[in-house]
Amino acid sequence: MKSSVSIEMVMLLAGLLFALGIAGVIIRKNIIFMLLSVEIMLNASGLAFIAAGSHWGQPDGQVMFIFILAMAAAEVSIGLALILQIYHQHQSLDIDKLKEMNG
Amino acid sequence: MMLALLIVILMAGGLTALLAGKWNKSFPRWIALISSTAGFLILLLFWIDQHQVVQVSSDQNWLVQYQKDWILSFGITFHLAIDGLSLLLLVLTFFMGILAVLCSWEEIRERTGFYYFNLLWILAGVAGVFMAMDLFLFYFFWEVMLIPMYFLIGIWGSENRVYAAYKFFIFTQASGLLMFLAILGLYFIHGNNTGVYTFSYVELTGTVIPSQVAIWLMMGFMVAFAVKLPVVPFHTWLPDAHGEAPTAGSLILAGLLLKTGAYGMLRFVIPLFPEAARQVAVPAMVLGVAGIVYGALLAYSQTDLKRLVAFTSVSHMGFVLMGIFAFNELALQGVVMQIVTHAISTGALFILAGMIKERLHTRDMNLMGGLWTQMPRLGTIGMVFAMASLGLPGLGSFIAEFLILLGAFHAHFWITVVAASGLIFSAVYSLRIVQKIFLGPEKGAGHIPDFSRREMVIMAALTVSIVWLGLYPQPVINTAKPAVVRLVQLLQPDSDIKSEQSYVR
Amino acid sequence: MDIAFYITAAVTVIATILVITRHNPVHALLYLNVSLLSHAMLFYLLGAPFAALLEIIIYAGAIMVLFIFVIMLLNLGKETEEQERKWLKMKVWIGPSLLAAILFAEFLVLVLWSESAAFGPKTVNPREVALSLFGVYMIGVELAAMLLMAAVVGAAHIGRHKRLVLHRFLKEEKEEHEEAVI
Amino acid sequence: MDNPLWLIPALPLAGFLILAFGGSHLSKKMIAAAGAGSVCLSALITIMIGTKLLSAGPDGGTYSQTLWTWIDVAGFNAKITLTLDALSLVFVFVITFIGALIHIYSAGFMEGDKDYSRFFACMNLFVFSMLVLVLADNLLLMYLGWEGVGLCSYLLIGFWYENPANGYAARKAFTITRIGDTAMAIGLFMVFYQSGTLVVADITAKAPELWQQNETVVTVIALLLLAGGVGKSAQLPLQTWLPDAMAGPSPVSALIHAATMVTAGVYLIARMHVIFELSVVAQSVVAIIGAATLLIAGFTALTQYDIKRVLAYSTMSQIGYMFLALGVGAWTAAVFHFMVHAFFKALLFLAAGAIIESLHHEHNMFRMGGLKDKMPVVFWTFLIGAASLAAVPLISSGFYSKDQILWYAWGAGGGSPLLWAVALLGALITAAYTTRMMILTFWGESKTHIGHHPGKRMTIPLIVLAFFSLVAGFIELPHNFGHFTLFSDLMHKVLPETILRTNVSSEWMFQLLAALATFGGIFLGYFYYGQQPQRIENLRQNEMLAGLRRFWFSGWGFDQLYDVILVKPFVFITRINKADVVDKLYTGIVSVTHALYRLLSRTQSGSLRWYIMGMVIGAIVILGIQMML
Repeated sequence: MKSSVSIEMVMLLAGLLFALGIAGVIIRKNIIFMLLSVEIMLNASGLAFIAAGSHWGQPDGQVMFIFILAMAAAEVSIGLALILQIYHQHQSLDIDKLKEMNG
Repeated sequence: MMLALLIVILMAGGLTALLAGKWNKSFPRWIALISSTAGFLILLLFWIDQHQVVQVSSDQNWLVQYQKDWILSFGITFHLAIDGLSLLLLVLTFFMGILAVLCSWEEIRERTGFYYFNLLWILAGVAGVFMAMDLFLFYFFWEVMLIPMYFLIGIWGSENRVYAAYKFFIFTQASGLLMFLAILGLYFIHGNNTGVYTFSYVELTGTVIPSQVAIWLMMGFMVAFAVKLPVVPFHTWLPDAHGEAPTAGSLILAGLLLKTGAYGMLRFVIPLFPEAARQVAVPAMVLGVAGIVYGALLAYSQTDLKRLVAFTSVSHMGFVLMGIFAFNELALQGVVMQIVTHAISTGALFILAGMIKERLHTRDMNLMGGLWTQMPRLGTIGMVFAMASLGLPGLGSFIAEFLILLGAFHAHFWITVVAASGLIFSAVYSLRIVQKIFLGPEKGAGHIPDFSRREMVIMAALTVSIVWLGLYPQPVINTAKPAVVRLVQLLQPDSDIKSEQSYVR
Repeated sequence: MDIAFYITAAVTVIATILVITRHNPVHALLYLNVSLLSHAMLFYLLGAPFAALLEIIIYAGAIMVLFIFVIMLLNLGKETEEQERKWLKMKVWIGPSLLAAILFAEFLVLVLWSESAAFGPKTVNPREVALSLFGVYMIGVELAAMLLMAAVVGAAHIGRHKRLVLHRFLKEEKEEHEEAVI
Repeated sequence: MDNPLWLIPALPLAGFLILAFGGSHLSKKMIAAAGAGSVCLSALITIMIGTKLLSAGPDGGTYSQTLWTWIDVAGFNAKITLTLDALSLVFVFVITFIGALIHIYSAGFMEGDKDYSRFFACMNLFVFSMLVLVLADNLLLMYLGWEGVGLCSYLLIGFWYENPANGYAARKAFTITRIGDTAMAIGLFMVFYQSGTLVVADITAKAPELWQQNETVVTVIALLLLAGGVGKSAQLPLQTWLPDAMAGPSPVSALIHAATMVTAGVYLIARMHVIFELSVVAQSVVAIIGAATLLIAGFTALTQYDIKRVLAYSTMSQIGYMFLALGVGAWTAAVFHFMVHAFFKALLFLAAGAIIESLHHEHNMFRMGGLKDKMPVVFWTFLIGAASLAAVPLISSGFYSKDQILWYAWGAGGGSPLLWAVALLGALITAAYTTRMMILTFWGESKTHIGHHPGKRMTIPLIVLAFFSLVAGFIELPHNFGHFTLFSDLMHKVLPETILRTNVSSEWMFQLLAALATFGGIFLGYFYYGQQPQRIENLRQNEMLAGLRRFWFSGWGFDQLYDVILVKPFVFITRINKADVVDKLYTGIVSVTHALYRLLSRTQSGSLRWYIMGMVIGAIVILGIQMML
């Protein structure tokens, strides 16, 4: 079951996924897609933690992943509630139209 | 115990007024009047009772003190004490307090509970500043008087009140923080020197500080007091705050808050840093003179009555600064007199401005004129206090300015000559006030009522005090004497008082 | 076993790319699910079976369901697809994609140029994780509990169906605007 | 309080207090009674005490009474102490006696004014302050009176306050005298630090030991005190306020701006004569100022239209004589001229006031005329006053006092022929403008209708003053006829005797020349105005003379000069700095902060994509830096 992939490769994968997540957040105008992309980024960082944890043989990596998971759950529930509310109030999910908090 | 009681009376009065204001609009003012009068009577009785002690006890530092532990781990105690100087200022505080309540009697109609709460808490803060013998406690009271004042200007002021309130707050707060830094610096230096970390004034007085550091620490204190006093480049908050504040606010600003600056210099700057103070004496005197002349020039050009009076304060406070740094008994006695008389004379002018505003609904002097015809009483009183402001002999201000100039003359000839020109400028602007408001052809149409009975009481009290101080200032001078003599001894440790007294060649 | 890793990695990347490019939200969601499952596979390969399980149960299971609920609630169907097609134009995505590419390039350089260490992934079993979680990281667990609590309350509050409510600053502005119109 | 000395100032003070606080509730009769009565009582007490002092006075010839300690700080000790010696007695007598007469006159003069009680309150306050000035035993108390009279002068010049011009004149008077007062205050500081006291008697006693003759310090002190005197007494260069001060009611001009306050400078210098004697420079400055003022004021008086302004300039000129006398060391002569001048100048002003009031407030002499027969009482009393002013020999008191000064201007220790020549020219001009004034006012044809005639309350003081103007001179007669020296004997208790340079026997020569000057002046006035008015018209046609006349008319351009070099720049500076340039510093800080805020708030676009973009770029930059390292 042991893989002998170098840590660099795993980290690169995490980096690639993270970059894809960022790209998703920036290029999409629909808030739901942005939220999905954020999930991708969270997962990417989780992946990095787990890789590091297994590299050192320490449980801390997984512990961090669990925290990320808890945070993601919280974030998604609030985020989705907000999306619902935004949709009710503005009848749109276009992030470019929601610019009321400009300075 | 009496000292703590004074503060408790005011603070409790303030809270009661706040609560009572919820269900009746006129309760708070009665509560405020009663509590300030009570404090005034206590102090007056004390003064009369201690009359002998006050004048004789030059060996004993404090007339009465009160000490209680507060935050022991930082060496902070609740230590109040007064000597003659503080006693005078306390009497003044409560006197001004009563007048402030009386002159807001009709003026303030909204949120009276909160108004009198603020008023009484300012008084409590000022009284605390005059009594605190612990630097931390001092700083605490210093802040206590700022915040209610901010509300007083910001809520009950006139059109431009928010700007004025912010300006006042930022100036005083920023300078206050510098002072707090200096206090902490002193605290740690003393702690390092002796191993005892304490904020106690008595302990800190003897701290040995390297002269380079002492200058900086003193500057921290000086800036706070200079902004309060105000000394010339830091004076610009004053006209705005005075101009926009309600009458009682201006009265307390001019009568008490400015005096805390002078008191701070006398009580803290000189005793804590005598060496450093001596080094900056000449520049400080020059700043004082700059204040005298610059304030007077600005006063002359103002058209807003309250701003004008505010600039006259700048001019008069220049005398105070000059007198403090002249470092001799004559000038310091003059400073004490100036503190007292300026509170009365400028306070009276502000009250007059408030009364005129109540009647004409303007502070613009171009819209006034010929008020004497309809209001001869107001005109007469206005004349008296314009004369006090220009230093007419027979009124208290003259004694103050004369003693300061006389003392400063001993310290520095040319500075005093320039300062004396302030007498001419003060005549110019004071007469302009009288001319613009009371004399000339009548401008306002319609009937304007002269003083009411309440207003007569306020003005009579002020007039009697200023004339009394002008003709028989000895009680004040004697009361302040032990404190002043100690200051002089501190500055000239090698020469005893006797030789200081004789100026004969 | 390298080959398994590389295949899973490829699946993950492709699924992720599809997530961010699909027009239909449901399709995107399904690809995300695939991506998450392959993540779980990766975790397993890296010696973290417990994390892999959690990934499947909580992420792919619970959280995705939430998304589906919302998409259903908002009734996003064909129109959304059209809308997305309209929104997702070349000039919109090209710049950000470049930025992301640069970022990745930097990762690449940094990772590849750093001194590589021998990698022998070790399996960390749930027991160790639990001991660590409820030992050293106790405070973290408590904080996470509070966070979740707050999230539940917050979501319940925010998600309540309310009238159009504006912040008071915005409201004043709006009123002024209306007055100006009148 | 066994000595009633304190009552002399206390009575007018009581009058002031009654009128100031209860004035609005009293009837006009009661106001007049309180106002005039208090001063009359005070005059009676003065005569009583004065007689006692002269007949059976104490050894030093001085009554002294300490009321209370005013200030006592660190060796500086000022008491409220009243002192009456021969010098102050003369002043107190003049103040209370003439003051009482003027108060009685005012009761009639101000009858129609709505502010009757305010007028008397101010007048009483003035009398009080003036009495404090002359009775003060120390310089600080004297300064109190000194400023007090300035205040009352201000209040009374601006008495009719509805007219802004009066207010301006009042402020001008106060401000200009304040300049002198400030210099004087600095002088007091110097005196105190030099001698350790401000008590006049102590200074007098110590002075010869403290200072050497002509020491710089003493010269400076003397000059500073002189500046105070110059301001109060309207001498060069602080003289410009006095003509404008004529805006006040005539009794005010008579009491304050002729008889008493303006001579305070003379009193001060006479009081501090010890200091002036120690400095030759200071004393010659006094003499030169006096001489210059008497000449300039005299020429100006020649060209004025307004009868009160003529009198104002003549007052300046006469005080110039007093300063000249003080400057040459003829102390007694100065005080003697002060007393005589007080009588006749008060008389002239009161009479002028009566004329002005009768002619519906007409001030211009060229619109008067022909009053000789219509107002006989006024005419005869005015004539007596004018004769004294012109110093008509033998019969008028002015002759005896002025002749003495003329003689001392040459003959006394500090005198010189030049000073004498100036004084003689001044006498000629004085006679000329006096004649001009008389002729224009009383002769010729009537030009303005007379409204009403002055009542008894106004005429009786005129007659009394006229009587004194005639006889006051006889208490001091020259050496060559009579040699009656009652006044100087009295004065010599306080003031030193005048030291003479030249032989006494030549005095008659000077008297003859003085008499000639007077008659010459009278002839000149008669020649141009009385005999043939055409002659003055011819003179006016001449371009150069017209220019000269304008120059004289404006008071030798001093007003314009001060306006350009002092008033305008001051007003300009204050105007441009109204908003306080220092405040710009702080508003500058505020605007910099505000500009930065504007700049940064641009970045808060509200667009989420923009923010994320920012974060990404930030990440790129940080990683980039990492790569560089």
